[in-house]
Amino acid sequence: MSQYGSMGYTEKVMEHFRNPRNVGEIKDADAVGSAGNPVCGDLMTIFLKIKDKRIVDIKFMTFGCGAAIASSSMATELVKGKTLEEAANLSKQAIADALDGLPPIKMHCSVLATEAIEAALKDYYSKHPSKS
Amino acid sequence: MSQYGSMGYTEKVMEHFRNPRNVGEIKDADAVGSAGNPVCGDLMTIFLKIKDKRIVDIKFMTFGCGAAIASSSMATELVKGKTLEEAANLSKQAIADALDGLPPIKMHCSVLATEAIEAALKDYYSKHPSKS
Amino acid sequence: MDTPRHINFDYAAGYPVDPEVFKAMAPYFTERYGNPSSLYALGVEAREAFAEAQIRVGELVGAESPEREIFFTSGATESNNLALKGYAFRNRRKGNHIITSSIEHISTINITKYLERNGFAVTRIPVDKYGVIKIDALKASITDETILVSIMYANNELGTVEPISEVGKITREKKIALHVDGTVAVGKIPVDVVDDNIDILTMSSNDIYGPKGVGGLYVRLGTVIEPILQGGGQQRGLRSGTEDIPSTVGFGKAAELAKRRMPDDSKYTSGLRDRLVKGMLNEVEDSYIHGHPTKRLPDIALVRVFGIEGEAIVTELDREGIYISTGSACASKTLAPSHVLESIGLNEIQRHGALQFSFSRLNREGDVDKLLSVLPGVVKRLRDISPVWKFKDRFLEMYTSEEEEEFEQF
Amino acid sequence: MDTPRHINFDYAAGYPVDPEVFKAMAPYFTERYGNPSSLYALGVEAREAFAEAQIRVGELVGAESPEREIFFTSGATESNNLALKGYAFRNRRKGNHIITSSIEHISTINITKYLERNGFAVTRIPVDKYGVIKIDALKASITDETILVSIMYANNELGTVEPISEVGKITREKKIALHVDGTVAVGKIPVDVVDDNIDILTMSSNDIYGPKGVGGLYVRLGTVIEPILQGGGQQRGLRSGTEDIPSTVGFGKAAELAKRRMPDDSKYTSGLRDRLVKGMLNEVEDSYIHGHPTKRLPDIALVRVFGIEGEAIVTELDREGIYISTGSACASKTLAPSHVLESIGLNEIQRHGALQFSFSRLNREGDVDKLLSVLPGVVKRLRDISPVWKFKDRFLEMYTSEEEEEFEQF
Ligand SMILES: Cc1ncc(COP(=O)(O)O)c(C=O)c1O
Ligand SMILES: Cc1ncc(COP(=O)(O)O)c(C=O)c1O
Repeated sequence: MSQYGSMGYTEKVMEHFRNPRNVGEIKDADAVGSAGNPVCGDLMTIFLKIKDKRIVDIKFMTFGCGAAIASSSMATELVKGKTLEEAANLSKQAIADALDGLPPIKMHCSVLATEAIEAALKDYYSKHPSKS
Repeated sequence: MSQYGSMGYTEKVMEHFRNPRNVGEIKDADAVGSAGNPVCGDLMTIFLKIKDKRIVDIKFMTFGCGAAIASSSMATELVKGKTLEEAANLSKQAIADALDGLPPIKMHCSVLATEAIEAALKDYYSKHPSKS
Repeated sequence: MDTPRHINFDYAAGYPVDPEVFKAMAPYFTERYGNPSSLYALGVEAREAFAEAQIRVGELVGAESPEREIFFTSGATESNNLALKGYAFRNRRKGNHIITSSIEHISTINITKYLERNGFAVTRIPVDKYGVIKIDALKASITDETILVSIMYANNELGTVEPISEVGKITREKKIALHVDGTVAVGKIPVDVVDDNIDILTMSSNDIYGPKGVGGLYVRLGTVIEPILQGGGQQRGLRSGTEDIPSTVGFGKAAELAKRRMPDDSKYTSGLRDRLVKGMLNEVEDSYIHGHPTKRLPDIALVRVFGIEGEAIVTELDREGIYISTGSACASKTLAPSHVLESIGLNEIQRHGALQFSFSRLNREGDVDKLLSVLPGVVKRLRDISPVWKFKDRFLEMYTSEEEEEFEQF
Repeated sequence: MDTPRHINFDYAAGYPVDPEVFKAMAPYFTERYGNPSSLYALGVEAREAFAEAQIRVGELVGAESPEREIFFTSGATESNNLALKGYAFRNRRKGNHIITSSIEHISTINITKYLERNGFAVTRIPVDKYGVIKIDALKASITDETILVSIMYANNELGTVEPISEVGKITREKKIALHVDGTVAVGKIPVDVVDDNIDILTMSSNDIYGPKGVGGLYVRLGTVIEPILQGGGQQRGLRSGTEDIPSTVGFGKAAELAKRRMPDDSKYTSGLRDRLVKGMLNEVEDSYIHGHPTKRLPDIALVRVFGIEGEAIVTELDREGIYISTGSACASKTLAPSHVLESIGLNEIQRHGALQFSFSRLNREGDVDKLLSVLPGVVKRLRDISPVWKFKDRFLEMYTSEEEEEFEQF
């Protein structure tokens, strides 16, 4: 009937929810960013290792629903190895598309990841003003 | 569940509806009375032969529903052979009771018969003022 | 309490659910009992069943976006309430005038009376002797305040089909919303909301062999109405309350079957109806057929016999296991005579002898023969004791009618 | 589209119809399809079936004149609408003030908001941490204008049973009408409209293994309400629309069964519930049970886990074929968090971890074992990736709660 299975999620969302990539913390991260608000039901924290304006390692932790966790996971995959500029340009639509779609009511979850990346980059540039 | 069968009528009503007693006309009636109004869905006409202040023969014709026809029939049975005074005292409740009851919404049908009898008696007394 | 074998000519009062419909519904009672609001698999199954029913019902009436235009209610009465109150109250700033007809179902009549008590002005346009609304009167009654026209697709007592596509042209041109009560028409004759410019359409499940307790409402995209039940916001906020999936599935299945079977069923029931009407008019003197000769539903006929009262006939036929209905006031709960028969110009004496026949695909040829073998005797017996029949000439002259149409016209 | 085998702890979202109920309904779809308004035998059968259902439903709640006090609607939502709007509008000349609670079902909340938009003043009295309404606040809020108090018999999220008989004493003394939403209580625990001085009672069919799409309303003789649907005047004018006899019969049968089975079912479901709650509190750290320790329904439990979000848990359990529900905003269509959990003092972070369990007679002992074997792992996995759990101390101190009740109190 629709491409969405149980819970209204695609297979891809379920796969990333069940087996999120890049989970955890980077103790000596070059940049850390958070987005969302647990009061609203989601909170994502992202950790970056950066070398030559490129994201060489990335980890995240997310409090939230399946869509929030899967979007977080997918976003880290999409920006891993990318330049900071490329990462800054990641759109919420690109995340949703890479997950084969999100239920309309869950589209806001993909913003969570772009905002967390944005926050991390801001953190990085504030520590390294010369590199921006 | 209730004493009322199909159409909401008792067996007795159905029996009198199916086989009404005293149906017809008395050509040389001593008294004729009508009640009801076909516009309202019922019209009863009653014919009486009267001897010594007693109803010695009675016939009726009725346009109306099952309850109207059965009430008419039962009423004629109840007053046949009775004195004019007894006939005048016949109540709608007595007719309904003799029929083992009428559906509440059909109680007005039993009035039809008492009113027709009343009208016939009036007709009789108006023709024989001395006898009242 | 066993149901005796019976011959039914009063399906309009209630249809049995089609065995295929029942089969489609059954698993949703005991196995697939999910709630469309639930996130997990059982809920997904319910959501899909619901959407499937929307599509089936939408297809029956040509809805372009069934999943957004088809809503389910508890029946035609609620659909009419939602349509009329929902539209009127939501759009009252645009105007306070509503146009309807004098032969609408009692639910529409009582709803529009309610709206009158709540500040709306209602014009009820008259019909001709066939029960067809007077289009000129409708046109003439439109004012700047007119926001809604509500006309039934076909009349449930006469079977007359109304000129909805003409009405739709007018309302579309004047930018007035058009609500149509399609209860007895949808699934019996082709109805297309796009062709006819219908904005809101009431549909009944039971009238197409679906379950009772469920009805439909088509609301064209862009037509805005407000809910009449406050609650959990189901059905996109327009109709709150946990969805009744088994009934909805049944309605959907019934719609699918109706679309497929319409041509054959229509031919079959109209054939039986014509045989019955011809037989009655031939064999019962002073009997008359009403409704429009050609613009009519296949399965409804109103025949009137003079000089006797309808309920007495119903009572007699019941004893023979034959079910019919009557427009006689005596048979109704309120003792009020049919406003439809009054609207086509029948006086009260005439209305008392009105017999309503509604056929279904379950009637057999033999049913008509049986009725025709019984009815003349019943009429004779009741006429023999009827003073109205005895003094027929006097009563008949009280009303000179032109309704003695030739049945051959049909 | 086959239903996979599943373990359901979310029956509150929808119950399967009991096989005996289904068997009782079945003939009314296809054979006994009469309309109670019809005069003939098929109609008599329908009238009797309807009256029988009134009696069965009436008996379940102690109605003294079921045939005059029990009405059937399309469900609890409609019953609540009919009760509240029907009473308020009909009695507005007596006063314009209505008292209700802060933990009513969303339908009651939205109906009372609607009444506020239509000239009524509504007081929503608060509850304590167990979800029990504050009787003193109720007493204090009564004014000369108060015409109606509406309190639910038991809360559908917490399972807490409200002190209705205390409320009934107050309303009776003050001559104020009392409406009670009995949706999740009737048939689960004893409810007696006479003992409790209930004037109007909302009842649900599906919650007692009856069909969906039908609800009940008890209206005490002498309590006058007006209809919310205009129509043909069925059900003594209070609820128009052709009666849905199959569903009504099913509801009647379900009521009969519920009355008989209540003691055993209650013992059974509360046993399972207690096992599940104990297991969870033991095996999942930072988990809490809410609702009143003793004044509670047998079949509902709300357990909350800290640091993770409810929908994620629901999603995980769905994969295992286990169905539960959550009060988390993320799981709702409106993304609005549960007002009930807010009313008992939980902040939004806490509310996000609320898991609702509702049991039925169809649950098996093994269901609880299965859940307990799966849930701790799910919680651990989600906590492992949760920053809220990682920085638990910081988040926990944002809210010091007293809700860590001992489960042994139950
Ligand atoms: C034209 C029309 N509209 C509406 C209705 C109301 O249908 P229900 O009683 O199923 O709600 C009927 C019922 O006979 C009808 O004939
Ligand atoms: C307490 C309460 N009242 C009313 C309702 C509304 O019931 P329905 O959606 O069946 O109309 C519910 C449904 O969950 C409920 O829990």
